[in-house]
Amino acid sequence: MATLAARELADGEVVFVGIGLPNLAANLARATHAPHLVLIYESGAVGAVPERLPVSIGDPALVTGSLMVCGMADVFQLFLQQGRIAVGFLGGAQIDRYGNINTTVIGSYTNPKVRLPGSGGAAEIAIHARRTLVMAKLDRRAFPEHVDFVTSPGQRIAGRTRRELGLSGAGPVKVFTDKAILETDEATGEMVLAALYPGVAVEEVEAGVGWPLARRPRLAAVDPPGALELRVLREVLDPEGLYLGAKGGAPST
Amino acid sequence: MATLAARELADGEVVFVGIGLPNLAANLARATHAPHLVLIYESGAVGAVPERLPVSIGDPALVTGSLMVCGMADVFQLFLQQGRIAVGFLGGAQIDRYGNINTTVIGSYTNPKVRLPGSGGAAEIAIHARRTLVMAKLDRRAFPEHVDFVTSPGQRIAGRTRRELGLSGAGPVKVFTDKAILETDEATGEMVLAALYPGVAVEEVEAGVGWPLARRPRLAAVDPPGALELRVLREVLDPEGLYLGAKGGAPST
Amino acid sequence: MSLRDAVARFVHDGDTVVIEGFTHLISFAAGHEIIRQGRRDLTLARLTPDLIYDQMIGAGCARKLVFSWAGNPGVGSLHAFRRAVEGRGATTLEIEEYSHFGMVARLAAGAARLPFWPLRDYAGTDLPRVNPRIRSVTCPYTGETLATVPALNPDVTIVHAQRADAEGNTQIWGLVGVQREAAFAARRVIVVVEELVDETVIRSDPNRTLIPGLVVDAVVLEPWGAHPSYAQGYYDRDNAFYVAWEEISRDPVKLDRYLDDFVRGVPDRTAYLDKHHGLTARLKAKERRSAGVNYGF
Amino acid sequence: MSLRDAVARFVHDGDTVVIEGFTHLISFAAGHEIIRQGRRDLTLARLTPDLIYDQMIGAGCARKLVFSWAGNPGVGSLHAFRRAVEGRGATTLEIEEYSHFGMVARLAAGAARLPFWPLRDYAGTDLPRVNPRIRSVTCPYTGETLATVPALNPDVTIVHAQRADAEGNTQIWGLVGVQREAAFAARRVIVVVEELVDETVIRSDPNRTLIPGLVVDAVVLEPWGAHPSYAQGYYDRDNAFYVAWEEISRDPVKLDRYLDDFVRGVPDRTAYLDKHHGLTARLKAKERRSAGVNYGF
Repeated sequence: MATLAARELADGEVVFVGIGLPNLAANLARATHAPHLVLIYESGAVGAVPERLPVSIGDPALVTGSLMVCGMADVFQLFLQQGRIAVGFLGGAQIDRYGNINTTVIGSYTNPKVRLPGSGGAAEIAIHARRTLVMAKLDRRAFPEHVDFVTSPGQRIAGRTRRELGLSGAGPVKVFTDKAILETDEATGEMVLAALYPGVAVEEVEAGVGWPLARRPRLAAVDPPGALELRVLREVLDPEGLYLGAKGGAPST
Repeated sequence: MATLAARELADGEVVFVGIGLPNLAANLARATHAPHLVLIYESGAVGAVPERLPVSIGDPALVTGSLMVCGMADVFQLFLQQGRIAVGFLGGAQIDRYGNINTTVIGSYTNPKVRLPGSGGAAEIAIHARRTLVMAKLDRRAFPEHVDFVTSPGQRIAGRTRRELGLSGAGPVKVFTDKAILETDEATGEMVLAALYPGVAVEEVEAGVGWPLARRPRLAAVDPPGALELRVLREVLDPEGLYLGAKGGAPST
Repeated sequence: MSLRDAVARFVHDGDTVVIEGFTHLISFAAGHEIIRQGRRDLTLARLTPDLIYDQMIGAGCARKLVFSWAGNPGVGSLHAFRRAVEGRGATTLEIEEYSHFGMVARLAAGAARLPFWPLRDYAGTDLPRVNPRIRSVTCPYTGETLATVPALNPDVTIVHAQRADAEGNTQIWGLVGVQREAAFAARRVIVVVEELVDETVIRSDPNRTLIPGLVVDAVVLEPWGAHPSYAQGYYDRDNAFYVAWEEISRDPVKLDRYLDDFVRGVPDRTAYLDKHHGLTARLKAKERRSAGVNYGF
Repeated sequence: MSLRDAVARFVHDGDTVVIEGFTHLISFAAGHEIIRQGRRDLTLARLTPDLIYDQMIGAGCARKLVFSWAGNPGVGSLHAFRRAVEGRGATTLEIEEYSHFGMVARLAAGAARLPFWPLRDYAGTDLPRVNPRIRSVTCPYTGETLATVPALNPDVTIVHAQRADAEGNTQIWGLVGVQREAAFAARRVIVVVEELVDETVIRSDPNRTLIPGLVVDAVVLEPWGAHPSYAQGYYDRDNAFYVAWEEISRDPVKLDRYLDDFVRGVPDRTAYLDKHHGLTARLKAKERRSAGVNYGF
């Protein structure tokens, strides 16, 4: 997942990074094909070059040697709201048919089955980042037809398009799971099957989502992680295996 | 004028200072009875201790050794609008019967006789400073019944009170001229004669304003500058006599 | 002033309290003192409640929580918070929820004495449905609709910082979060510092001053006062404790025992630190000193 | 990039141009290059037009001026500006006038991509009467009326700074004015610096970075490029020239001769400086270096 997400990042892009797998993906891209990637963390560190794997988005390693540290009012107003962020990463306990993401509550808000952390900066990322990439483990409970609570808006919200709602970014356009890649279909706003990982059957993916999963006319091929990518991940970025093999790794936002 | 204005400042107060006489007055107070006066300049220097007489409110001497330097958005939002400024100083080309101040234009706005600099931060000082002190040379043209343009609101604006207009500070409450001190009468909002300098006749003052000048039942006595005050002014603050004897000395705001 | 005196004097039952610091510079020392003094019915506001508010909730100090992300960063849940909100706990907790941007904007409005702050946010989310304080305003120029949040003006804000002088002129570097906004928005401000420095140190680098003394009511010296949070240039975050909190907070009995052992059971911060053997050796910051700049003219 | 190339590429006839810097760090070098390249119909926006815009107005570059205080600080008038506004000049000048707070708020809104900014201002003043762009909004919480100003988004902002790296990561100390807001609000940004430094210098003190390279289009090295304005830690303000400007600007012929001698008549900044004998000796800053802080963990 980290490898595929990393490949999505073009050199020089400004990426809003959360901890966990998104941080791995962004730093992997920086260490391989995208040395000029600018990493921004919602804590206010811009152009961070963490010497160690940050445990939180407020890790001191994100500050030491960064290009700029600014207040959070600047992060949200001058960077996100201003439209300076090319790519945002999100995870979530629930992602639905239209890419809406729930990190707030399972069950009802007033009488929750499971109370989740909430939005943090997730709502703003999904609204303002020019495009949002999602990482989550494929699981029928995690991919319902409708999320219990819309924390971060997807492609259709109660039937309305992002344009109708005046949302500036493209929103969640791609979901990297442990079995396949889903993409939003421009016409319907639905999440559709775009690529299968080697050895995965379509049925496994269909079984992992709560709606009749449409698919692209041609499924893209997915190259497994290369030697360099694996070495950087295992030896440089996550030698203790904190996140590799970890499931989902939702960013703290 | 500088001496009397200085005596108005209580130790520990936060004073918004302009250049010219207000700067002299504030620094004189700091050097004599009010060592803990906090001087704030609209340029963003807080707790300034200028080693030389600042020629402008953006003088580098206001930065070196100051307690804090902040952006101008902070100056106007966190200090002035927030109500943290106890005393503001203003000057003006015209000050009228109700303490309204004009630093914008003589004549009509669209077809001016004399185009003045404009508000700068003067409007905000007159609106938000808890009280505003004015310094200007007594002169019939400078003290008309009505100013040509209200740059900074006084006690009555087109008949409306500051309370009716929702202005948070007390506004211009005292005017230090070269002959006398005028104060605003709480009941009428008019500028009235409050104190005469030694050797000045009431008629001289009346001749210097463009309206029938009322006066306080008892005029306050005004002590001339003391030896210490004169020494500090002449030897420490303005050895080259840049401002002493200078007339009016409107702050650049 | 001692932290005990500062809390006794400036933090009252029923107050709206903001102890800010985004991961960095969270004043655990102040939170623990508030627990020790048994404050009740507090409205606790913070972007990320973090372990400190989970402990205060567990200790029964809070009536209400105002927040935008309630988790244990990189670890898991704040279980005292979850028990209260999921109705599994001994006490209930009223919540008022925003996104980070909303909380930042609320403090920015409070700091500027504006009644609201406009932002491009919340369209398409369910937050306004559950929080009626999220409203909207129409732009007088473009006619477009913008979301608004109301100003937040805490009764007291507690800021942990690297250093300040006796008057409270406070300098912070590394992550600054919303510390400045939280201080300017508050009626009362307590600054807790790693180092109390001479005024000349502050005046030698005025651009580093984030909070001026004129808004500060009390300055408290409390080295390591942010532990298990961190202070850039002084000590690292105690990530091991954040991980350990998952298990402690999951069990009300263990949480209570923790509070007895490390909070209620100790008279002050010094005693708390004495119970953490080898803390300094484990977390003391390495040297990465910046060069100075010239302020001359 | 050379200043000539930067201006040729990023400043066009008819643009809205912001050269900011409150007394401190005003890029006279850029203003002079714009005059040399004969730009026309510019909308010039600045809180304080200062001598640089008076010169550009005198040179016929400006169609309109957006401002809040148009004087020669501590000296007197900007006479080219006054002639144009008082109808005594060869050219006319459209004006759009605010107070300082209004101009600051316009740039803050532009930087945050908000269409307006709310402020407690203008009640009781005549400014809204002569400027219909000053409007109001009703608070959705308290019902009170607040003044508003519209966002200002310049086509190009030119910032003078003490130092930046090749990517435009820019550090400023001393008075920062509205430099950051002006840069974030602009479609194009030119940064002119006293020193071009290695990225490692910037990274050694990230809290000093005011403008990130990702918003900067061109970085130009131009030592003494702010003269007669100043650069804290590099050189003092040339107050003598500000005083001299009173007489020069009062007479259109003298102003034109000044432009011929020091602006149009020189190819670049180096030649301009060569014509100011003893400038370095007279204005070079004394040493008042701050100490560094520890960024380690």
